[in-house]
Amino acid sequence: MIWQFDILLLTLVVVCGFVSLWIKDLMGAVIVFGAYSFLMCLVWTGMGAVDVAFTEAAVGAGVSTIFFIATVFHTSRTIRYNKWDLSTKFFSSIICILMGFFLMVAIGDFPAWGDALSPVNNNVAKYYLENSMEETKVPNVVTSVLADYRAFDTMFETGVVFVASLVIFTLLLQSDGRKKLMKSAFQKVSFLNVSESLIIRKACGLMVPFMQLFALYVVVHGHYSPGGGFQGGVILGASLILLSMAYDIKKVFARFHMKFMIKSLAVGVLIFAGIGLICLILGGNFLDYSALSKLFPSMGSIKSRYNAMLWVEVGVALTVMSGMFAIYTSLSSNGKFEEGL
Amino acid sequence: MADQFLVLIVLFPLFVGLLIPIIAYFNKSVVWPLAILSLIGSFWAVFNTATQLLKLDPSSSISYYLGNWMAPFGIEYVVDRFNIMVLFAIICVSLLTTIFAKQVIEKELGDNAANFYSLFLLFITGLLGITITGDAFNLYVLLEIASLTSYGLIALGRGRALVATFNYLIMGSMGACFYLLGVGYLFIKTGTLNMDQLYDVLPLLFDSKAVLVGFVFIILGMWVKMAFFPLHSWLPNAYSLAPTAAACLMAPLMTKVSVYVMIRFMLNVFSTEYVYSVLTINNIIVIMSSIAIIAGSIYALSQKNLKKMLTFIIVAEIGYMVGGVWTGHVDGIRGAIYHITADAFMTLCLFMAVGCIVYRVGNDKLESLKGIFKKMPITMICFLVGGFSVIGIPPTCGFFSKWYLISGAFNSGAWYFIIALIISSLINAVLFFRIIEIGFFGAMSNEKPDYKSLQSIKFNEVPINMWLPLVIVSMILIILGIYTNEIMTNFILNIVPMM
Amino acid sequence: MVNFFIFVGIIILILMMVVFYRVLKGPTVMDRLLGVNVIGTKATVLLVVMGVIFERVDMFVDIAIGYGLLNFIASIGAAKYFQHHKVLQPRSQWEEDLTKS
Amino acid sequence: MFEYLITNYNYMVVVFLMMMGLWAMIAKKNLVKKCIGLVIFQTGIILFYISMGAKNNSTIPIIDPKYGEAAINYANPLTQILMLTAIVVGVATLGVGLMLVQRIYKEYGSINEDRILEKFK
Repeated sequence: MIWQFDILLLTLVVVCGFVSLWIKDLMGAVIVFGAYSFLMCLVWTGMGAVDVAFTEAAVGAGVSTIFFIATVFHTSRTIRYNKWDLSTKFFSSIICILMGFFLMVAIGDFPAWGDALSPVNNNVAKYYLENSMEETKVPNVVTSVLADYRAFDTMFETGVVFVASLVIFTLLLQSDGRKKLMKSAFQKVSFLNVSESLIIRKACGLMVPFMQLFALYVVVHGHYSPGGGFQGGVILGASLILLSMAYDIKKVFARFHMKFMIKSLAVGVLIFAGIGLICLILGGNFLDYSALSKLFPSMGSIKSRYNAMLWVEVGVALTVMSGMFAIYTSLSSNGKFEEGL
Repeated sequence: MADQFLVLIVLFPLFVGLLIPIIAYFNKSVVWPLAILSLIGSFWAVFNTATQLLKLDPSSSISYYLGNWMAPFGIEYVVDRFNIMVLFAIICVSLLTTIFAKQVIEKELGDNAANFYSLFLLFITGLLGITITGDAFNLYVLLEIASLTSYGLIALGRGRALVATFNYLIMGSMGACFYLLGVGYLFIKTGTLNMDQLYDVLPLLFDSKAVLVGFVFIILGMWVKMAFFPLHSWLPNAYSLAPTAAACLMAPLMTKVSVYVMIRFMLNVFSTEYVYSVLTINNIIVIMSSIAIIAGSIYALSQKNLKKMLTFIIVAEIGYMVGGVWTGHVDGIRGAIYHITADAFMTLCLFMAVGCIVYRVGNDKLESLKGIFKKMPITMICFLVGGFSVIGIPPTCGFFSKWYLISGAFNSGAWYFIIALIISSLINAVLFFRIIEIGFFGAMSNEKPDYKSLQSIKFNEVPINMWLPLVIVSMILIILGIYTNEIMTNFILNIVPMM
Repeated sequence: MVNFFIFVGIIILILMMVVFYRVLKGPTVMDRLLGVNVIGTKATVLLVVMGVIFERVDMFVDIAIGYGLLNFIASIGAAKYFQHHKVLQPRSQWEEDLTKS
Repeated sequence: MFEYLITNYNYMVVVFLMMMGLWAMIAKKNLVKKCIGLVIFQTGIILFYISMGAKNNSTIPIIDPKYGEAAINYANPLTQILMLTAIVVGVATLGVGLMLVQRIYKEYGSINEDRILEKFK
């Protein structure tokens, strides 16, 4: 961690957040908020949290800003002038100041920032750092804890993405749109006849394969470098988002249809949970990957953990990819799945 | 197999919930039976866990290590005599609701039915997980699963449901974030997330300010989630506008599970010593809950809409439980714990009955209930059993929980809480007798009864899979009441440490 | 050597602050958008510089590539927004609102 | 004083961010602004967790023989994992919130809380 960067960046972050709440033009606010997540990514890299930074880079820069822009696109951009509502402002400032006071009081009680001897850095985390290499043979401790020691959390985290996409898809899709969507399954759409600018089309067309290749690298190389299923999945989803911005949603659906998307959403989580279930059937506890060595005796229990983690990451990536794309298509086309942003 | 039951409780609804979107593309008619099968499987697992648990020593618990990593390093599932009761309540309520809900879902949701079932099962998974987990962060993730699904379920409702859902989303995320922040304050002082280990480590840190702030924020987060009185604003609209099936599931369970989490943290993470001796805020919170009870009852009295009235009764009931726990007397805590189970079934009974009425009558305004006793006798008798239980009339379980709560308040000298309980019971009596008056005698007070129109009303009961669960729930209410003593000695006595 | 790179990083951060002024002040949205893009490019460089300071460049390059691949998606989204709406300045609209109410 | 500022600066920023987010969630009338407030609030908590896992003179938590096996040389992985989960949950909640904003606009023609409430009357 580098304290000089940290102080400068955090000051910028606070200013940026404040301004994005302050300005009256929603589009501007959303774009400033994009800068907020860029800076947050740098803050986390500065503190050595590379996986979190990668996730923030993928989510903040790639996806959540686009969600905001899509919402502003389909609603209104202007903020209506409100009368100065004294009681609400007074009430909420009292609450905020009270909360701030409470939190500030407790700060004096914390171990200093960056103290290597604090309880957080010693109790459980120390065990992971010292034993993960022996028990799983995965150098990236974040991946091994994410996909093995606390795999149950990660399974439900993937479940959250599934639930969110299902909720958004169900609620935005109108009943007439639903019938049209089912009819249009896998029909042939010409990729030549599009209205978008040539530059965007060509540039995005060139970018997309490289992005997908890079995403696959991130997924499978998560054991040795920052990254893993979630980050790779978001980048894969972002490549599809890019494609559907360069052409339109219908043309992407010709290759990757809605039906398929909903299925792959569920299949991703099912791969994860299914591996856990196989372990249970083979006589271990749920998600105890070492039980898989009964199925493949040539792998020891450590090797089977290593491999099972890889497959789990693939499942996560599948769900996250289709989840991000499903959320984008629903939000950007307001549930019509035709033109998009 | 015998030692895997704990995880199977969660796995059945999880897998079926994930499979339903795929299966629905091939055959929509198997979705409902599948959902019921998965819940029966889960019920079977809960039942087996309970039989295992009852063979053991009363104060012991069963642990399950996910991924076979020992407790502070992996995630632990724990079942003891406290949460086995809550698990039973959750699984019974969700099973009965699912059986009940078939026609209602088809009528209200049409095309969205399959996705609705998927969200429904994942919501149940979240609640079961919250109840059973022994890890503070795992609880947050499951809380978010339950919240996200409930946003989706409520937003599928009619009319202003969208705006209600948005308010719920803002408040709910705030509550979950407060919880996460509180856990962070404990984590920075202890370095562990496992509840058992926190219980062992925290007594050394009782004078630390960070632990105090952590405790306050965890309790505050749970108060937002359970709609404790000043923070209740999201609940009435959200639950009264949700689809009937979703309301039947959510109203009994979501708030009660939050109360469970609060009590869990008070008893099994922070000790009773910390909550009642080191902190001296008992009286303030009991006064707050007295206000909550009275305010909830008065709001309920002013409603003209049956569902809205019931939602305000829920707000008052939350006051019972919070106040009972914070009286700091053993009887009060026991009463509150017993009331979690009892209230889940009471609320279920009332909401199901209202669901039946809406299914036949078409709306839930009080005026349209004229002559309802003749038209739907079974539904209305069950509704009355639920109502009597809320009022607290002896053979039903509501009486016994109220009795324990009053005894706890009496022993700790909280007379205002007793007054609030009595006032609330009286108001509830007024509420339900008003419904009896309208439904049985068929007229508002100053209107002459129109006998001819009453004669023409025909017997028109709901289908059997709707009234049968309702009858079962009202039987459960009476059975719980009769066996109160057994439940107390077998389950609740051992969880609350003597003070 | 580490101190040198920290110095480089701080210079980049100060350059970012200069651009940041335009993001915060920017009379039109286009100014903000361009500013955010420039911050994005600077951030990519800063990520690599941090990698050098941590002596783990091989790990940080991954993040930098991911960042570079993704940070123009928002710009394209905003560009498509303006292609449809063709208004850079909503001020006139909400001033109208102001006078009406 | 300077020393105290450096050792606690992150936690102070956390408090500021959370106050800002809470203010936006309660006091702002525009629904999109409320969503922005929600994300700022969540980022505050994420910053809190990551800050508590930072270590002086440590490298990223990817084991490399060059830095030895002692835990003191690597940053804390546990807080990072918890926050990975929290970020995902945050994005999911944000998506659902924005979906609701779009639906509300479609039904009521406004994303201002006051104006929506006026339409109910």
